[in-house]
Amino acid sequence: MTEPATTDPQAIAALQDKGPLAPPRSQWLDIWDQLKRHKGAMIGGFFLIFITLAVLVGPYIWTLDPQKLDIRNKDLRPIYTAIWDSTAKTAWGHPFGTDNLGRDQLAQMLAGGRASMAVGWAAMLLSLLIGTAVGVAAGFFRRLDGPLMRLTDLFLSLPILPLLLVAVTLFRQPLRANFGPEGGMFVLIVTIIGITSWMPTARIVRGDILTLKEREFILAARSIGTTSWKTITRHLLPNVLSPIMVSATLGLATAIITESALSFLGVGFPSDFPTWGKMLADAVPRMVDFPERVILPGTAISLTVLAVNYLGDGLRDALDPRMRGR
Amino acid sequence: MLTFTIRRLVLAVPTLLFISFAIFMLLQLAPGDPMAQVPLTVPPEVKQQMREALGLGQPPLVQYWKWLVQVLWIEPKILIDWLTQDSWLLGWLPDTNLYQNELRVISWQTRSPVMDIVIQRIPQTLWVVALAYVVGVLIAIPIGVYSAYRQYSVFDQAGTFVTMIGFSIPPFFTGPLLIVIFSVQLGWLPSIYDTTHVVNDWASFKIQLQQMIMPVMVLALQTTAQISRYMRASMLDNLNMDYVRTARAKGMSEAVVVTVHVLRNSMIPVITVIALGVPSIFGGAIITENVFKVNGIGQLLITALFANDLPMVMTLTFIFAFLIVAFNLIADILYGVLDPRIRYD
Amino acid sequence: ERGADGQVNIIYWQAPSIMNPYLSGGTKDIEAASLVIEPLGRYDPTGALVPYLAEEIPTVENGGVAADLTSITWKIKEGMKWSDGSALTAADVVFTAEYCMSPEGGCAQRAKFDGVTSVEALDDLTVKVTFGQPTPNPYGPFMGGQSPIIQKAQFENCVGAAASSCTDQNFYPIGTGPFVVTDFRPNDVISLEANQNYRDPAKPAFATVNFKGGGDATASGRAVLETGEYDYAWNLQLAPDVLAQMAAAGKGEPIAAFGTLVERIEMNLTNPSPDLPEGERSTVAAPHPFLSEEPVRRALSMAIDRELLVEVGYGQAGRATCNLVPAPALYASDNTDCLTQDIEGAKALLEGAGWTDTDGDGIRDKDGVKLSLLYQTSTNAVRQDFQALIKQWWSEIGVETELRNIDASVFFGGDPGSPDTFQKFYADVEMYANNFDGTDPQSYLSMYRCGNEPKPSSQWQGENINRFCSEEYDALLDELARTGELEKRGEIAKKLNDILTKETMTIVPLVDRGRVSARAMTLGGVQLNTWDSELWNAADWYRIKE
Amino acid sequence: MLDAPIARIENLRVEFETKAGTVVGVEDVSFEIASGETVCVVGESGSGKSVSSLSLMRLIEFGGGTIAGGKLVFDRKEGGEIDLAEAEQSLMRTIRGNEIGMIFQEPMTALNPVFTIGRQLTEGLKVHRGMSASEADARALELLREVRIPEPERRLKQYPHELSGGMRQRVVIAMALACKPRLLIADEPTTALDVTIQAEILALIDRLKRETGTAVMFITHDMAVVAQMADRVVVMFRGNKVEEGTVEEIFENPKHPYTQALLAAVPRLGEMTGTDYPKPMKLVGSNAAEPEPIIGSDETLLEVKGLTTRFPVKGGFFRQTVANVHAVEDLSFSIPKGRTLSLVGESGCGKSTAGRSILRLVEPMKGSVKLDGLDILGQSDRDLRKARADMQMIFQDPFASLNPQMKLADQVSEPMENFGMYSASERMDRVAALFDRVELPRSFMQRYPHELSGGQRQRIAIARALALNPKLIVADEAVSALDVSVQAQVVNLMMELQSELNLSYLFISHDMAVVERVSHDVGVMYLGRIVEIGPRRAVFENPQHPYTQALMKAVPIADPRKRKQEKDLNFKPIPSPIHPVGYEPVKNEYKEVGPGHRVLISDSGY
Ligand SMILES: Nc1ncnc2c1ncn2[C@@H]1O[C@H](COP(=O)(O)OP(=O)(O)OP(=O)(O)O)[C@@H](O)[C@H]1O
Ligand SMILES: Nc1ncnc2c1ncn2[C@@H]1O[C@H](COP(=O)(O)OP(=O)(O)OP(=O)(O)O)[C@@H](O)[C@H]1O
Ligand SMILES: [Mg+2]
Ligand SMILES: [Mg+2]
Ligand code: NI
Repeated sequence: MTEPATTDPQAIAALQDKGPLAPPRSQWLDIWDQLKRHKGAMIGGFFLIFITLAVLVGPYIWTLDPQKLDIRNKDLRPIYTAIWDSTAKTAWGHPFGTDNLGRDQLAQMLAGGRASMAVGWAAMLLSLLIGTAVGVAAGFFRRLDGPLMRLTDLFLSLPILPLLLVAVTLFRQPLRANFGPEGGMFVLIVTIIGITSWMPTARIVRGDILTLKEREFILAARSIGTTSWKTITRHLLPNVLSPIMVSATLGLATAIITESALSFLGVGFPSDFPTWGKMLADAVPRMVDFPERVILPGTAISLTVLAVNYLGDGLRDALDPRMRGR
Repeated sequence: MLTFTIRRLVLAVPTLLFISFAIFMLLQLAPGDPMAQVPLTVPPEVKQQMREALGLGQPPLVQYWKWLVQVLWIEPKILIDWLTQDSWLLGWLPDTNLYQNELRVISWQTRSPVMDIVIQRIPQTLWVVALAYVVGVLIAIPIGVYSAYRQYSVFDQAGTFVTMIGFSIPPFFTGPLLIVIFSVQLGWLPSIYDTTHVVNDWASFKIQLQQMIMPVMVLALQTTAQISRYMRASMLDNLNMDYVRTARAKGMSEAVVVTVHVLRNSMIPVITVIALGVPSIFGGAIITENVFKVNGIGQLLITALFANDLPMVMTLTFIFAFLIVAFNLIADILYGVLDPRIRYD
Repeated sequence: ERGADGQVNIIYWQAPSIMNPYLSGGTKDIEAASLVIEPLGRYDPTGALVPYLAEEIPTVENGGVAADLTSITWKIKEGMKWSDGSALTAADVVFTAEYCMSPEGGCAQRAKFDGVTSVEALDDLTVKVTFGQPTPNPYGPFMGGQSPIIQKAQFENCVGAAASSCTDQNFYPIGTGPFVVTDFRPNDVISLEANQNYRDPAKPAFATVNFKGGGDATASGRAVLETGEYDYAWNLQLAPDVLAQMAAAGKGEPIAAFGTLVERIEMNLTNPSPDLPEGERSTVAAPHPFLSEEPVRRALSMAIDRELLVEVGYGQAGRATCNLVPAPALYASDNTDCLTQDIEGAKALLEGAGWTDTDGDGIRDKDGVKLSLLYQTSTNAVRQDFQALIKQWWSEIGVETELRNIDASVFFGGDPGSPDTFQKFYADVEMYANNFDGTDPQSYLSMYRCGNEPKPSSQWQGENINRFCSEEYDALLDELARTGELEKRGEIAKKLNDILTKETMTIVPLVDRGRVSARAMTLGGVQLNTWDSELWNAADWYRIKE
Repeated sequence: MLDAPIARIENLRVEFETKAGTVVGVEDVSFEIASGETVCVVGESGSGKSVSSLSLMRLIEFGGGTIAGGKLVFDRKEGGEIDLAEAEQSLMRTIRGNEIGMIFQEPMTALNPVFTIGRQLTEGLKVHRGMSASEADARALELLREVRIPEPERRLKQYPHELSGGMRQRVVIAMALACKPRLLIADEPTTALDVTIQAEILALIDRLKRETGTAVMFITHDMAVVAQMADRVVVMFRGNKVEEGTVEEIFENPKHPYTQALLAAVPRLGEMTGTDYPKPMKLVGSNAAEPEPIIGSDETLLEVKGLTTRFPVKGGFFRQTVANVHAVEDLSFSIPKGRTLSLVGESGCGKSTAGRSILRLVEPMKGSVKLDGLDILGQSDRDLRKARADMQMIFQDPFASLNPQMKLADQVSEPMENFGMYSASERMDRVAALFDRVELPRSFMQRYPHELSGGQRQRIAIARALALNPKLIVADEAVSALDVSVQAQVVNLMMELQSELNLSYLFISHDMAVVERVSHDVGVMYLGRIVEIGPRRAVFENPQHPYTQALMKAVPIADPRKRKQEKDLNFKPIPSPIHPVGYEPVKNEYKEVGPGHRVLISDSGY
């Protein structure tokens, strides 16, 4: 054993831990900083905000009633068609043109967006909620695992159409009484889409919970007397956020598309209640003569889905403290 | 592994019974009536008679029991008879005559055994929907692999963009769009699928290809989008593993490192995703089948639904549930086979 | 020459599921079957009766129909052969009646045989149908696509409860028609070939038929009009602009013809309010709070611009009408009052009836009752467009409308458990189309008889959808049943029609809907027929050579 | 220096592009390696050891790094010297695995889990040597024999997960040696292994070097290993080489203050010989007074009797229990207040299970655990939660035992929150006090675990354990994953806390030197049983059980003049602890050989 002769201050420094030097900052600021660096997420986010604002505020600015028929001005083309086709029927009063009954397309886009976004978000949130709850319960409580997974199989095999018809018969009247005709249908559709699309989320979450449960910090949590409920909310859920985010981004897209498929099959919202999916479905037979009628709602759906996807990517990175600051 | 498999198989029986019962009750609750297609000019008494002729008057539990016996007892007997009599596979076995003209599951719409129609639909479904799935997977895997290997490259970004667009555009739009372009404008491809077409030589195969290409592409677009996302994520996980470094340290070329070492590991979770997607082949292509008139199982289900053909809907949903349970099991077994670390017992 | 023109491709966007019209009421099935099995006589495109398997159409004049209208005697043409080569005899005809009249069989065309007491073969080629009471229109059995003759030898073991297990017979019936089924794929495709024993050796011109089903009207229209893959597409219920755009491609042309199908709005004379107890809701026990007032109904009708509806929804395939019975000419009323829209008149009418907008919300009210309607119909693009237009017009006269569309299989399903059937009528007004078989409207008009309304005690079955009840109307109906003379019958029928429409506005007819189908430019011989199967003369179809 | 150098690193600089900007992994490093020589590279975690070695293989590019400067001169067998820093990847591919072999740190993950050992071994042979499948198989077998794997034929067909950690590491070594490389880079090849296996692996590498004359670059942060292996030593510190010299020079006369501090922090087996009580280490540069020995008291805190824990192995059709893993068998010991009992033993002998059973984090099968008179095993679930406030646990892996998504302050205050102690603001005050207590700046309170170094993280874990004022802390390998210097600080901290708060520790470790430092009493475990237990001094200075003796022999000593010889090592593989359901093991019987020093005389399985 050799005792060092001198006590050099540098030696102490050498043994001192080098901690991060940056001053601490609030969590949300951190997340925001990280998010700012993700270009896709920023573009996606801004687009999402834009479209949300547009559908929320737009109808107050563009006050034309989307359901108002103006049969004399039917089949107007969007004004931009005038650029290459001077003979096209256009009107400044209807910048996006009108449909075959003379409904203003811009107003329809705005109103339709409202419905589509609302259905998308609500159904996605509902399915996330169910999926996460089932997944966590199945993964965390061993005894519930078998029954819950069989339940998942059951829901996977449930056909959505009869389910919708059953729900319509059983619940339309009370829902209509409580939420009005459109609101009632909204609740119904959201519920049906929600309860028929939570299964993949549940599966993924369950798998992740099963592996997380083996991690030492869960054991540590138990040793410091954390209750099961707290363990789930504090330790497990934040750590399965990233697969939940992926499910969420896909879920929003699926919900919007499922709603449009329901409209296409003729079981959905009242016919005069526009949604992007319905506009797209209605316009398909006329897509050669009036391509804008499919392009407008089609692009709106696609861009929203893309935006959510990119935003989800960015958020996933930003919410994970390990990725942050890298 | 074997005990695991057998155990799961045995457990699957009550699961399936429960699922079938739940679906049956659901369909019972659903409104609608097989007489909806009958014109309004037919008086109600006649409709009532027709309903009774279909056995609709019986209490639901009796109907369920009858259906259960038919599906689980009578239909298998027919299958065994067919296997031992006509099939080339087991035709050498002594002929069995288990089926004694008991009542089979009869479709209300067509008054013919449901199973016969289902079997009739299988070729279309396999040609188009299953092939689309295969094509989708085959496209998705290289895309996923390459986008992960070159993460954040132009290819990766473009791949994400295109697959997400593909994912977000509903098939009831892409289908007619393709038809307008390729059938109407260009006239290259038929817009209506001919299910009676028989492939027996090169020329007929070409025709088959022509009529398949559009529905297959529309369907594959959806599959590709999802599978390639999974593939990419899984590849990314594995590319950072230590064993990849080991492989490189051994002097393996990049191609070997990626396609042998990483791919095999990344495929494990993706294979189960793929396996779990297979059941949807049989029910998930309703709109595309309708647009191109492929008339596979999906179309069968939707027409049966709209015609309130309960036995048909019930049987198809049951087959669907059966497939889901079966492929769940297959996915688990595949997992065990592909990943030597996992052994069920 | 038989079989010289190769294959004809027909597309029906609703796929046939069976080839036996006695087991399915669906038009698609009846029409597909009409290629194979034939009745004794058919209706031609003008609604006139033409003999097919029969020597001639029996009438009172030629002695075929008994003077007291209680029996009809058919004579089968000599030498008629089934496609298997055996001869068609009176026994087959008698068997056909037996088959359909057997109660357990669930025969979909049972109504055709209503009132028939016996069907007997007088000799090998003569059949006599006897009715229980004088029947002015004895052409129910064995006339038209719904009631073709099936072969006794083939169906002998399929009578009654056994009917549904006879899959082979139901898919591959032996017939006398121009074609024979070679491959039947339910809900998908039917392959047929020329019947070698068809009575006219030169027909059919086509050797094979490819009868495809499934998809939607747009796609089948496209297949004939735009891509030319198919020769004939059935029932193209498409918006006129879409159809016109397709036709512009020049590969084929749409063809239209009119029958008795009328798109109408039915007014609910009873109260459908959900606040009423089940059992009283939408029954005669509870009259409608405002639709029971004639001026309201009339105002609603006046606000509608039927010409515009036609323009938007049907084009050439529709005609604005004010009549429930639009054809044949003998029975069609000349009522055209409703054809011009009169918003102001409607307003004035409401005003006069005391319906004013007291609270300034744009909706008229009286004694606390608002003119607020629930308007339901089945899911269908054109109907939804109509709903939107009509809602707009009604809002202009101060009537608020909530729209609802219900899946057709539920709406027309007749399930007494469902609140959404058209019979239950849990709405204020509903829109659908209906027609009558053949050319005689008697049973059609009888639907609106007092007591024939759907009600809980009848399991919500019944055809008097509006819950209309008028002694005068019922008395006229009885008179019609007694009258055999055509002129007189026409007069009574017109009067009945006017009571329902012009006078009480219980039924608000909108459009006399024609049938639009499409044929390829190269397909000749097509004569669109709305009184019978569209394929009624498929034996005469041929390929037009360039 | 024996020969001309095989590899020469000159002024190497490696940079990483990260989102936060450029990170310098290695700043300026130069040294050389001659054939037949072992050069040990030491330094704390993150000092750039791995980065240097990966640069030499040009694998650094795949991890996102770039060689920003310097030369990597390699002397090829034929063809003379080349600068690897400039070489094409295609050329590198012929060098990697062929002329330079590399052994990686983690035997658990360095092998591809889905391919057989045979396939992974032969792969390189086929590429570099152009061997046919059968030739390659033969060579692979030969290699496995060389690294002394039992039953080599069977191993070829097995998958990595079917081998133990030690065997896996041998496979990795065999892979690195497959093409007879002239330079072998071993990056912490033994860090994750048990002492016994470590000793064998070290002996193996040493023998191979002597027999084949391969140059070895050996990376480690364990000074005892350095003393055992090195010819020359390179000390690295934050991306720079700070000192280089022969092993004797470095150990006996360190020049650079960092090296001095490092050596001072290394606990050495035998340091405590002759003392009865543990004493904190004297660290370089700390101005604290001469450490005082920790006496503790004689009052019993924890009393464990006949503790037995078995894990059921389910199987068969009905998933019934077909066998049991006998993880802990009939354990009895007691810990007085303010004292430390250490459990030592090889991996899998049941140390962790014992610790967890006491806290009832796993349910023991039988036995009794009394903490301050309270029967822990008899408590209902609710009371148990309360009882846990008195006993806390610190886990081995500071990464894994903290929730990556929670702020540190929240993690430390969580136990108090769970028990509803204090108001929110009081809690924060207490957290701050705890941060002071474990010598972490308060500014860390708002950070996340990943922002801290391993040592800091372990301090957080300690702070969390202290939050409830426990009487007993079970420290399961609490310092095993830490750098020596950090380890010394954490150990000292724990001991200070003990003397101040009169804590008792159950200290679980396989590091004999650390155990010697901290314990009052030591229990040696083998296959679920305590084979020898007694006061530390008695057990270390006078081991009685043959297993204890063998274990002591295997421990490397941080002194180059006390190297172990391979022939000293004699280890049998541990038999399986799995027994069929009806199996009843023999009861443990002990012989008292000194005051409180008992040795197992019934069958232990060794
Ligand atoms: N892929 C990378 N990206 C960014 N920085 C890296 C990367 N790899 C290493 N570094 C940085 O380079 C420095 C040296 O790391 P290196 O892995 O060589 O340390 P080490 O001495 O091997 O430590 P240990 O003993 O923990 O293995 C560290 O500061 C590390 O943060
Ligand atoms: N949850 C469990 N289920 C089944 N067997 C287990 C479980 N936990 C531990 N074992 C087994 O019990 C035995 C003792 O394990 P334990 O983790 O206590 O060993 P250890 O001495 O802590 O080893 P190490 O030094 O590697 O941490 C091992 O054979 C292990 O495989
Ligand atoms: Mg390292
Ligand atoms: Mg352990
Ligand atoms: Ni010393």
